[in-house]
Amino acid sequence: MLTIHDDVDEAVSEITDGAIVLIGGFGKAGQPIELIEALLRRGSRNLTVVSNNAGNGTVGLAALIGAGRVAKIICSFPRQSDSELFDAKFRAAEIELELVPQGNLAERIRAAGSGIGGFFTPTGYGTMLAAGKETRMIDGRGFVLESPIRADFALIKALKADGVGNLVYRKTARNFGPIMASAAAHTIVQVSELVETGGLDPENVVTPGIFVNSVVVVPAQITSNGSTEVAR
Amino acid sequence: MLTIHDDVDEAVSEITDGAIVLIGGFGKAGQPIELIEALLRRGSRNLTVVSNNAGNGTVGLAALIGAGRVAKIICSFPRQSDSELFDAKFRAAEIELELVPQGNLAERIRAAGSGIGGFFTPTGYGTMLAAGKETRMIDGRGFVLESPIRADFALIKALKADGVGNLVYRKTARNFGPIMASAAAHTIVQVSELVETGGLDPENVVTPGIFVNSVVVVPAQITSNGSTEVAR
Amino acid sequence: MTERLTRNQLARLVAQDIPSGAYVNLGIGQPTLVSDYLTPSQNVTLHTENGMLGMGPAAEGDELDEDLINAGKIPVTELPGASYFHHADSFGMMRGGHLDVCVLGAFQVSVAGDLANWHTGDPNDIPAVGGAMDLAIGAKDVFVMMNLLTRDGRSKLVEACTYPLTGVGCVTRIFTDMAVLLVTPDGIRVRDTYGCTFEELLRLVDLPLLAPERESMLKA
Amino acid sequence: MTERLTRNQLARLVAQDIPSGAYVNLGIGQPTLVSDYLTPSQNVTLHTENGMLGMGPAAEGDELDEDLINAGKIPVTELPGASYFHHADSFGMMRGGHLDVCVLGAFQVSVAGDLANWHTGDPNDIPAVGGAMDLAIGAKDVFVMMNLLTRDGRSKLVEACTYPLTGVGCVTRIFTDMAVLLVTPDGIRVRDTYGCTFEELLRLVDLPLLAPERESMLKA
Repeated sequence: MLTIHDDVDEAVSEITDGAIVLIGGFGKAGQPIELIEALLRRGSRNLTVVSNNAGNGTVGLAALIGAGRVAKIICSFPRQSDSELFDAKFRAAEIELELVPQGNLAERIRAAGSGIGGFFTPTGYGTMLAAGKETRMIDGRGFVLESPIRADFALIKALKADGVGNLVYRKTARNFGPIMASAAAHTIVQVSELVETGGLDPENVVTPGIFVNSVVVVPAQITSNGSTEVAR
Repeated sequence: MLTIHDDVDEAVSEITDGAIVLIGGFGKAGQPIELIEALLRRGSRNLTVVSNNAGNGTVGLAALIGAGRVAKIICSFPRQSDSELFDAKFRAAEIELELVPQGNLAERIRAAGSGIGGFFTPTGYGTMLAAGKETRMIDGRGFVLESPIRADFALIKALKADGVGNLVYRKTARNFGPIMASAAAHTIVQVSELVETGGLDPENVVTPGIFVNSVVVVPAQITSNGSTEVAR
Repeated sequence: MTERLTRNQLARLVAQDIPSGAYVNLGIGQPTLVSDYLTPSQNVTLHTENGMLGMGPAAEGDELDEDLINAGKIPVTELPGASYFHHADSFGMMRGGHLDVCVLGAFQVSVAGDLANWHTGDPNDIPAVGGAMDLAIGAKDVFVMMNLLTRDGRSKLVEACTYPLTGVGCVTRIFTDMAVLLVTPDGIRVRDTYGCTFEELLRLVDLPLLAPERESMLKA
Repeated sequence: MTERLTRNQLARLVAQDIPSGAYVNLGIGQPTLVSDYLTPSQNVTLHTENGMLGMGPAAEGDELDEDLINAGKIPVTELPGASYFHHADSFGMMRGGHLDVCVLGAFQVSVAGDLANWHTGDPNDIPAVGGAMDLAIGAKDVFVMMNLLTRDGRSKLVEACTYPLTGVGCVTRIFTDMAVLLVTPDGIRVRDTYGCTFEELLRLVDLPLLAPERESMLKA
């Protein structure tokens, strides 16, 4: 059953200390900044966060990490030009890092959402990121056994939702949204626009509403150059 | 590189004896009848066919089976009210049947398309369809190891293609099309309409052209009741 | 004493047990009757394995469309809020535990909740499994709808299935013409009986069953 | 005798080796230069790991859109025939072997085609792998673009990588400022040299290399 929330703080109000939280986005594209900052205001601690990156600048995921709320992060690419808040926590050994090749990260999330107990992937075979993992030769090629990443919550960003939680995304901001929506017990989505049920073409729905528990509207603004920017 | 063929016979002209062929469709919806009948005319023998069903009535896949061209079929639901051509071959032991639960069939095809070497599925655990397969308890639940199904060719049906082979489908005729397109060395698609490149919204493309090798137009006719029917 | 349930009364009883807002798969055959008894206020969304959520009633007249069918290959309709997806996504949705309820027919159900509904085991039968095994292990609740007894009077609720299994320990609730039964960690508990007493039911099935926790009521 | 290649000459040389109609991923950093030298008649389609085929040139001015970026998080544009898809599908596309070519930078490549390009192994470095390991094992052809020598003159083509591996036996062709090298079942074959002779190259890398099958030519 879908709940449509009035504001982002209400949307994240069930996230408790110690929760495992999937956070969408690739860099800033698709990162649900307002939901993450609501989670920061809520004050939940000791979180395990699964996200491709470890935050940019001082907003969103970077701010959550900077505030010491994230005990562990599972990601593929924490080091960026503007990841200084993560860098500091990592060098101080105040955050645990599980580094996962990006495709394995995506497939592990997809496996959780689709009930797969584990899968053999060629990615990472023979590297230090497969150290200690079960391996197997299949048709003469090396594979590594990887396990699903299930979560308590997912925080993602989409372009539009309808009244039953069907979602469409925008360009490369789609990235991890659809698979994360499927892999969490409770999926919370910030959208730029809520449309009436029947307002999305059933052929074009990317995430069916069955994967969505909470929707909150965070209106986007059209910037002078025609691109969208979410209102703060 | 995409080839756009003038007719269905040219489109299937590379399918040789002994080929493994994925054939789309769930019942009649999405079944590429005209491509299958072109394959029948071509005369390729000793085929292994992977398809959800084993043909309906006397057309398409049923006709191919009836003509004795299919040595083995991998499917989930061969027995239907109008599957008499398969039934006769099966009872005469003239066709080999590998029966696979439908979701495992879909996931095995998807695994082939996405480079997964094998996966643990809960479906079929403890049943005769898992006999002889590797099993494993994961978090207290039984799983069966299933392997990818790769193919030489896929024959599928879509609604529209553009000039680079991007595809959109129609309603529940989508079914196995997208995953089969990804799992074959050579994917051949019959479409109702070919549109110019740029004529499909990039947000709504279901099968990216990278998975498509050959397209042939088989125009659909609008029947009196408003549904579509493909011209014979 | 109440009467045994008709197929339609049974379907209504199943429909009443489906929670509000649930995502439900009704398989093929008899369980699809349940959709006739779902009320608009229940706000149930129907899933069909061949790639659709938001399936509407069977298509009639001008609605017939060969590209819009259900798992039984019967033409259906599309409701507002529907969505289409491919087969791997559709079965991922099942296997991933996203459906709240599925309703299946059965040849046999064991006291441990094992289900046999796809194959009689007769070597002359052409086997066909379809999505039965995926549904059996996928939904959060697996409801079975069946007559309690075979035509020759044997119980389809059994100590251990003799037909080939569809799934192990997967059934959560059993709706029959003579009783509704709950699969619990302590064993099978009778919730209601129809056309028989609890004691008569025990003799018919010849299995230890837990007594109803409340008085039997005819709800259908 | 020819000159060593500049970065742009090297990018042009890589571009010339990409087959007509290919689907190509150019990763991040130096390899993205290759796109400047692809000709329209090559009809190459660019893939970016963050969920897009049909990526166009970097966005400028009014084209800037924070929802349309490449793997290096640089704003890009969309060409006719583009498509978007989610991350599992994007990496399935790589892992499933659907890309014809990817071009990657490297710290080291071994004579067996092992690649090291993600981590120096320095314990003070924050490790970050991104999609490097997926690309290394996914594309049909993995081209490496790098200087042949480190700043202190050591060969980056090595007997065995000392840096942590990205992928095992995955590299098929190595484009450097001093030579283009082909990874073959028989060993590394020199195709062309630039600014050095084959014999000088042998001394620089101190590895057994197979001689060019034809006269060295400056193509760039």
